[in-house]
This record gives sequence, structure tokens and C-alpha cells, in this order.
Amino acid sequence: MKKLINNAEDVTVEQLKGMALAHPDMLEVRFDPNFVIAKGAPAKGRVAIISGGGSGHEPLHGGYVGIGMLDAACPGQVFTSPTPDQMYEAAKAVNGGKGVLQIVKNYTGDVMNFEMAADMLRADGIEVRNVIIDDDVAVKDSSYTAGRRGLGTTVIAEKVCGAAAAEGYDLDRNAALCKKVNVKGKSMGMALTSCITPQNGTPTFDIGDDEMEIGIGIHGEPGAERMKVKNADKITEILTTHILDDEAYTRKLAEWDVDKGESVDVEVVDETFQSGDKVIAIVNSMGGTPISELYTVYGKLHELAEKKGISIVRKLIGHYITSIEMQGVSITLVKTDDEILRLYDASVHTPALNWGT
Amino acid sequence: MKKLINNAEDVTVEQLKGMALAHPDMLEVRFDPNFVIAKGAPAKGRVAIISGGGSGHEPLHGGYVGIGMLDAACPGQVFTSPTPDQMYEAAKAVNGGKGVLQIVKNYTGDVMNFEMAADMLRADGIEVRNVIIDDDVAVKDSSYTAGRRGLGTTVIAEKVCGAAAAEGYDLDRNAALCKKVNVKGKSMGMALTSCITPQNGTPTFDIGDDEMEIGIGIHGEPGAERMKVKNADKITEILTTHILDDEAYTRKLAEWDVDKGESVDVEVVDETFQSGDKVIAIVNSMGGTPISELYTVYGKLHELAEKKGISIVRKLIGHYITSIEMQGVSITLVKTDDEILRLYDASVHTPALNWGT
Amino acid sequence: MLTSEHITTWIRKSADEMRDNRGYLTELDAAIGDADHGNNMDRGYKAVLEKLPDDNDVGAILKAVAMALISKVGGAAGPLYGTMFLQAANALKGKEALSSEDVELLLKSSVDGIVMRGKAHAGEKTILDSLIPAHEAYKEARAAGAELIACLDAATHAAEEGMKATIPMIATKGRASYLGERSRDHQDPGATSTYLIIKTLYEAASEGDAT
Amino acid sequence: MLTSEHITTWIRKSADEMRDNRGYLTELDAAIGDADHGNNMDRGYKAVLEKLPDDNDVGAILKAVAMALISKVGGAAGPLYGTMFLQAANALKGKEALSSEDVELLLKSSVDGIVMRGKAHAGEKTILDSLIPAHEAYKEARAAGAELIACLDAATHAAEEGMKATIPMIATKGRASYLGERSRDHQDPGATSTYLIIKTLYEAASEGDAT
Ligand SMILES: Nc1ncnc2c1ncn2[C@@H]1O[C@H](COP(=O)(O)OP(=O)(O)O)[C@@H](O)[C@H]1O
Ligand SMILES: Nc1ncnc2c1ncn2[C@@H]1O[C@H](COP(=O)(O)OP(=O)(O)O)[C@@H](O)[C@H]1O
Ligand SMILES: [Mg+2]
Ligand SMILES: [Mg+2]
Ligand SMILES: [Mg+2]
Ligand SMILES: [Mg+2]
Repeated sequence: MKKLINNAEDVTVEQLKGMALAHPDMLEVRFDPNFVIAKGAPAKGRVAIISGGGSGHEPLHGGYVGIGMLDAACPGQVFTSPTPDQMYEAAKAVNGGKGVLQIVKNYTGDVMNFEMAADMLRADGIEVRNVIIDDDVAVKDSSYTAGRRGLGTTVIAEKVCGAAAAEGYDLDRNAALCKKVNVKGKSMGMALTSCITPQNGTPTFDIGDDEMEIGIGIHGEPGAERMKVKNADKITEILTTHILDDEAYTRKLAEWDVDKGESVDVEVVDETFQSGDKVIAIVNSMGGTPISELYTVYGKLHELAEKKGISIVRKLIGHYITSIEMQGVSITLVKTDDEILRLYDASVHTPALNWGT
Repeated sequence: MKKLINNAEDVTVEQLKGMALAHPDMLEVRFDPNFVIAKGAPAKGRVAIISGGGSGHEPLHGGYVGIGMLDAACPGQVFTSPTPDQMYEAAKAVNGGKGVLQIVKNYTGDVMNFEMAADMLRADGIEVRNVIIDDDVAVKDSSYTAGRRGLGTTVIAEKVCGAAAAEGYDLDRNAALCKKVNVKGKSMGMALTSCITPQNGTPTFDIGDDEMEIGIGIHGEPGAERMKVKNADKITEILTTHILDDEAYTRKLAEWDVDKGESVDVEVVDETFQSGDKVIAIVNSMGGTPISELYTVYGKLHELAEKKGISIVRKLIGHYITSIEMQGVSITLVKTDDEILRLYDASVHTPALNWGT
Repeated sequence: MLTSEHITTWIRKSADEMRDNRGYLTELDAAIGDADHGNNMDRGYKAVLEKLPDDNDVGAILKAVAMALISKVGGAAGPLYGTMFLQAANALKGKEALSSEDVELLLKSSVDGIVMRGKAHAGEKTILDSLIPAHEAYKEARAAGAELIACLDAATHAAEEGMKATIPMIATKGRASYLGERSRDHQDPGATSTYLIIKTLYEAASEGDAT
Repeated sequence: MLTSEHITTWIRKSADEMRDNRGYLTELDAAIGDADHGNNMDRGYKAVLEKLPDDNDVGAILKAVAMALISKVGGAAGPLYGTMFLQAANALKGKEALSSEDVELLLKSSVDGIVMRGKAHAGEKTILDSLIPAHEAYKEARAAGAELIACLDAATHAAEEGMKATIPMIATKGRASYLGERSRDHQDPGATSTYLIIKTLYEAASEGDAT
């Protein structure tokens, strides 16, 4: 294993320390429990937005903390969901009295840890909504699996909900917006190589020199299909077709029922892509794939989308939700409407997304 | 070789096509000869800034074309300097009557091709200045080598000169500014792994599982020293110490003598770093090193700089001047003054650098 | 009876097993998950050892275990095992020693905790596939009149069988579920760590001459 | 005399050599440079073949070669070989056949072109280390009264010797110079492609029965 790290046992802490030194204008980092917190916290008079998950997906989530996006991020160990005390302390630090929206990627561990945190916060009288992002079309059904995983739509949800909080959306409206983004967003990824977690020091999975993994998870979980390596156009076509042709996906997601004071399972159905749609696209490096190659993928994606009458009106091409140094790419398409576009375009100042005044 | 490409023989063209589709608001791409050109070209009433070099270093240079930075970029084949006809056509397309500044990284091929382009342009009556960036402190002397190579200072020079052009600096003032940035900037890089050029399909150099190359060139040229892999702090210390302790570097650089109408060799001496300096820092991934690891490096760099009384007032942490998928890092420090800081902070809208109004 | 000392020994023995099987559990997780289960459990039990209270109240001990696991493990295993110990702690609050019946309650509330948190059933290739058989074997042995240690022996064997029975299963919960068919032919890491937890309970009881 | 047909044959033969030695030249460049010299030369000469004019003027042919190399090779080799052919083209403008003296001029102006563009000297592990010996050997042979083909034979041998002599040299120009001591024990790619260019000139002349 070759990495620019000092301590394989807990690289997250050293990386967070560097991040704190690098971006004192945008964020602070607290330790024991670990979380990244926006400079202006607490979020006085507005909803606070929190996310988190295992480390190793940088810039997700710490790189999205700052102005106009996340108020706090809770990084777990590499590829391991954070613990409830992290979210509990982070939420207490950023809550400005208008409640906390927790954006949670749909992995069993993340969901459970954020749920426990929400319970702890509610016991303290803090209003919390957990919204789950489950946009990975590589997972076909939800009755025989833990359901679709959270991928790139998370980034758009964090951006849009952060802007909505700044605009003054209240907690329920912001949670509803987050759910809307989730049912409009779909993603799928693939890997050419495996990542190596610092703790293990060896590749998470073996993959032949002539093989690729389609539908890979961002923790190096084996994907939906192993096949011979194909060229960039063909790979892009596989991913894009899965996303664009994905049929209405129905599943139950846990939601907080304010009246009942408990979590209830609610049926949620994804939208499908239609000719005429305007979308935000992410062409995302899994970490080790260089930017140059992402442009080849973008070129083909653009062509395929146009062919379906879908226009890409905004795009992110680079490193947004990674898997350490894995080589590969994931594509995310999020259908927009006026509200989503307005909020996406709003100013943001974080280490990884930075635009507007 | 595993890459997201279609055609190993000329990946550059497919990547440029994707780039054109991705950023129509900022740039256009022309083919035969190939160059990337800013949306608003020609640069009416102001100096035009051009750069270029081998491909494989993305986002350098195409990713810096847009508003407030480069007017055009000329990408060669992977790791191969562009040809003079590219710069010739690019310069003719962007020249707005106030002349063209060519920012050239100091590689034998780049220098010669840009020189030939300048000759061709001058024959057409276009005013040209070539300014060479040679900031790689891994190269110790210039009498027994082709001189220091161009690394990360190039990015800062392109940013600052682009802003100066927008402010209305004339050609000679802008060229003088570019030279000033060059003598204030120093860089050094290292590699954990080799890159693979698409044309060759095999690693450019062999490196043991327990080895690293210190002072690597961005074309995978073997560096100054091969040694056993060390931890991130130690690696950062090696690079930073070389940069901060570098003594005044004296060499001759070719400059256009307007009166004589010919190129003359002028002695140029680098500044050295002093306590009290304010610097712009780049912690740059060589391509395959993930952002998270860059933060560990930044943390140590910050500490070492502070110890010397040097404060990092601006920083770029990410992928800025890469070597395809090579794992490794390079550090750049550019001493600033009021002029450089003002111009660095000025608005810029390019695929890779984007801030301000 | 299992004294609070037996319980403390159990936890220490579990910690040893997690340390010794760190690589093994992680390998199992690499095959069908994300290669961290051993690291997670070892990190968690290390934290548990630091937080073990000098207390005779078994409930208090188990609660300390729960809180340490919740705040140090993360992933799926953290909240699952955390909730498991928390449920057991609630059920046994105030007890300074556990009767054979209490141990059955410990196992039952453990199952309840895992189900409550993870909403899985038997046969989904999870922790439950060794935990439920352990609980049932214990219950049956006790109903048939066996001694505490013999009941735990039966539970351990059932946990081991259950663990092995996860090999041909297709996962439908947790990260391994994404593999569908490809999750077959691999032993579930969580069912394996659960087996170690049951086994060390038996060992703590038998070595400590519980009656 | 070398007719314009000889010259065209020369260029075609060079192109064949660059194609056949593409991997070899690139490997040499991988050791002390950036692993592209063979790719560059092959790409350049392929473009040259497409641009070869149907012209009797040797100067025009060489100018076309120069322009194709300049616009297709890039790197260091592009401007160097481009300038080399451009200087030769200027020196031989208007000639429909080259005398033995003209060929010497071709070699001399080639050396001048490389020096003008690259500002190197003999012994710096570059193109010049096979080109200068080739020119000198030719000159000496001609001064000693040798025939054109014999002069070219001498030039080829000298180029080969010069190429091999780059092995122990430490590079002080071009990309290999960054290696310092480590550039020793490797043959220079540019000196090698130059040898191929000289060798094919000899072959074109001898096979085409130049007198
Ligand atoms: N819903 C669930 N109910 C019970 N056990 C589960 C559930 N989901 C996952 N598990 C168990 O968790 C184990 C994985 O734990 P671990 O690797 O620590 O977490 P993660 O999957 O988050 O990396 C699986 O082997 C499985 O036994
Ligand atoms: N200043 C120079 N003068 C003469 N030849 C040179 C000079 N610099 C480099 N060369 C030659 O160029 C060759 C490398 O060419 P090539 O690999 O195509 O270009 P690059 O180094 O830009 O990749 C070297 O082997 C050397 O012979
Ligand atoms: Mg995990
Ligand atoms: Mg080259
Ligand atoms: Mg796991
Ligand atoms: Mg080369």
C-alpha cells in the first residue's frame, strides 16, 4: 500500500486537522467526537443541514461544509458509518433553533446511526428530520436488498437544501425539498481498479487486468456485474442507459411522523426521465481516474442525453464522491425544476463547491 | 492498461470534444490544429494570454481557459509539446490587437515550439512575448541541465496574468509581471507510482512497492532521487524544505529584445523565502492521489511554513497540474505582494478555477 | 448463576477474540461487504475495555458495553450490537448475578435489540442467523432441564451451526444484499462475530465454574 | 548525384525505420526521458509521407518534410528535426539533383539547424552526437577522394559510432539532463533516430545506384 498518510489506524483525524488549517475561513473541525462545522455556526434563525458517512469519499461530506451548503459533516472511520454521538454533538453545535435536517445516504449502517442520533436529539427537544438518499440504479429492487444506495444525488441534495436553508425554508419544507431531489436523481458507477483502505492495506476486491465492475458501490462493495473492460463510450452507454431507462422505483422509506411522534415507513416512487427534461449532471471520478478521462465520458453522456431529448443544463465534472484512489467513474443525473435550479445556482462557499457572491 | 478512453492513439481529441460540450459558456475547441479558446475571443483592446504543453496534465492548460485567465491553450499529444502551428493559429484567433503573452513551461520541446510560433507570429506583425516558467527546485543547476522545469507556478502565473490582462496591463507590463511571479515561485513533486501514457500502455517507469521518486517530473521523467517510501509528514518535509531553503537560483532565460528585434539571453535570479513572507500554496495531486491525502500534506506544510515565519494566505488543494493517473503530490509556494494578491483574488471563470463575480 | 465477574470476563474474552479474529472477520467482510467488520469490532471492544465499570450491577456493565460500542464501532455493527447490549442492559438492570432464566432473558433481549434496530428476519444472512438459533437452543436445553453451562454449550453449538448455515444463504439485508446471488458461498461476518460473542459467554461461564 | 527520387526514397525509408523502431525509440526515451520519442517520430514521418510533394526540387521536398515534422511531431524532436530539414531545404533550394558536395552541404546545414534550434554542443547526449560525426566523416571521406556512396557509408558508420558513444555520456541538454549521473549507461533516443536517418540516406543512395 502506498499512500500519503502517517497513521493507517486513523487517517481521518490527520486529514481533518489539515482541512481545518486549510479552510479556517469556511469551517472548523472538532474532535472526540469528530465533526466538521461551518464557520458561522450555529445556524441562527434557520434550519441547519447535517450530513455524514464513512470517510474515504472526499470531498464528501466535509468538503461541502461552509456557506450555503452543509452546516456540519460527520466523518466516520474510512468506509464506516459515523457514530450517533458525532451527529448528536454536531447537531447541538449547529442547531440555531429551527431544527436540523440530516441527509443520510442509504447504507444500513448510516441509516441506523443517524436514526439513533435523531432519537438522542429528540430526547433533548431538538427537531430533526432524516432524509434518505437512495439513487443508485445498479440496485434493482428493494425487497431483496437493503435498497438503493446513496450516490451523487447526495451532493445535489446537500447543495440545494443548504441554499434553501439560507433562503429561510422551514424544516418540513426543506425536508420535502430533499425528498423531491432524491426522487428526481439517479446514479450509477463503475470501477476499473479496487481501492485500498488504509486499515487493510490490500485491495478491497481482486479484479483482473481485463475486467471492470459495473454498478460498484463507493465502499468497494462488488457491483452488479463483472465484465471485460470496454472502451469509454461503451462504459458511458451502459451507465447512462441504466439511468435514463430506469423505471419507476418504488420502496418504503422511514419518515418521522410528527403527529405520531415516531418513525413510519412511507412508500416513495422515483420519477423517470422524459424527453424535455432539464438535468444537472455529475461525471464523477471514483478517485484515481484523472479529469481528462471524465471529459470523454461527459462527451458521450451529453450525446446520449440529447438523443433522448434531455438537456444537461448544469454539470459537475471532477471529484465529488469518491472511493479513495479507486479508478472508475460514476454518473449522476438529477431532473431539475425552477426551484431546484434556483437553489443550485445560489451562492456557495465550501472547499469543494464554490460559486456566486 | 485500464483507462476510460476510446482511442489510445489520440485521446486528446476525444477529451477536447467532451470539454467543448461541457463548457460552452466558457470556451470553444478548434481542431487541426487543436486549441482551446475562451468564449469571448478575440481579446479586444487587451493583451491575450496563451499557454500550452503536452496533454496529460489536466486541468492544465485547457481547464484554465475562460474569463480572467487564459485566452487560449494549446494541448499537444500526451506528454508531447504542442506544435508551433497550434500556437500560431490560437494566437491569431485571440489576439485583440494588443499582443500576445505566451506562458511557457521550461521543457526543451515547449520552449522551442513556442519560440517557432513566436517567430511565425512576428512575421505576421503580431507582438509576442514568451515568458518561461522554471520553478522546479528538484533541478539544482542550469549549466549542466536544460534548467529547472515548469511546475505549479505556471497555474499562478496564468491566473495573475489573465487578471492583469483584464485590468488593462499592456504587453510589456504583463510580461514583466509574469517574470516576477516566476522568480517568486518554487515547486517540487514526488511520485508513489508511475503514470501510463495511453500510447504506450505500460508504466513510464518501474518503481518498487516500497519506493518513491522524489523530484519527479510531470512527464514521469525520473526525479532527483529514488528512496524508500516514507510517511506523509516526512515526504512533506522533504519537499517543503527543498523549496523553503532553496538558495538564489541564477540562470539565463531567453527574452525578446524589442529594440534589437531578436531573442537575447538575460540573467534571471530567483527570490528566496524569508520570514514574514506571505505565500500562495498549491498542494497538488499528481492525478491518482485522492484529495483526502492532500489535506495531511497541507497540514504539515502549514506547520513547517509557520515555523519559518511564512504565512500561507491563499491555497489551492486538489488537481491542478497532473501526470495522468500518477499517485503523488507536488507543492508550490509563490511569494506574493499586493499586486499579485489583488490579481489572484480577481474574478475568474474557467472549468478549473472559478471565483468572484 | 453468572456473577458480574463472569460477565466482565465474558466481555474481556470477547475483546480478545475480536482482536485475534480481526483479520478473519475483515476478510469475510471483504468478500461480501466493505472489508471493515473485524476492524470495527476490534476497535469497539478495545473501547469497551477502557469503559468497563467496576460495578456489580450486570445491567450497568452491559450498558457501558453498549455505549462504548455505539460510540466507537459505527457502520452497521455499531448500532446493532449497541442496541443489543442496551436491550439486554435494560432487561437485567439492577441484577448482581444472572440465573439460568436471566441468561435466557439476556439472549432474548439481545435478539429483540437486533430485530428492533435492523428490522431483519432469520435467513437474511445477518447476525440474527447465529443469534436466534443460540437463543432457541438455550431455551430448549433449559426447558429440558439442562444446567446453565450445558445450556450455554448448546447455544454455542447452535450459534456455530447458524453461522455456518449463512454460507449458502443469499443476503437480503445489509451491504451484502447488493450482491444478490453473488453473496452465496460466503460466511456472514456479523453472524461470525456473534458466534464469538456466544462462545466466549460459554467459556466465561465454564472456566469461572458458574453453576 | 542524388536525384530527387533518391531523396524521396530516403524519406520513405526513414518513415519505414521510424515505424519499425517506434517501440525501440520509445523504450530508449522511457529510460531517460518521457517515453514518446518513437511515437513522435513515427507520427511525424507518417505525416511526412502524406505531404511528400511530386516535385523535382530537392529543396521543395525537404521543405515539405520540415513543415510536416514541425506541425506533427511536437516535443523537442519536432522543432529540432523540423529546423534541420528547413536549413537543408534553404541550402539546397532549386536543386534537382545533389552532387557529392551538395550532400556535404545537406549534412552541414543539418548540423547548423540542430545547433541553431537546440543550442547544444557535441557531447551533451543529443542528436548532435551522431549528426556531427556523420558530417565530419563524410567531409573527411570526400576530402580523401571517396565516391558519394562511400562517403555516405562512412557517415553512417560514424553516426552509428556516435550513437553508441552516447551511452556513457551524461546528458546536459533536453529532458534526460534532469537525471544527471543517472542518464549514464543509456543510449540517447535522438541520436538513435538520427542514425536511422543517416543510414537510410546511405541505403537510398546505394540501392538507387547513385553515382
Ligand atoms: N439489518 C440487519 N440486521 C442484522 N444484522 C445486520 C443487518 N445489516 C447488516 N447486518 C450485519 O452487519 C454485518 C456487517 O457489519 P459491518 O461490516 O461492521 O458494517 P458495514 O456493513 O456498515 O460495514 C453483516 O455481516 C451482517 O451480519
Ligand atoms: N537541445 C538539444 N539539441 C539537440 N538535441 C536535443 C536537444 N534536446 C533534446 N534533444 C534530443 O531530443 C531527444 C528527445 O526527443 P523527444 O523525446 O521526441 O522530445 P521530448 O524530450 O520533448 O519528449 C533526445 O533524445 C535528444 O537527442
Ligand atoms: Mg463499513
Ligand atoms: Mg515528450
Ligand atoms: Mg463492513
Ligand atoms: Mg521524449
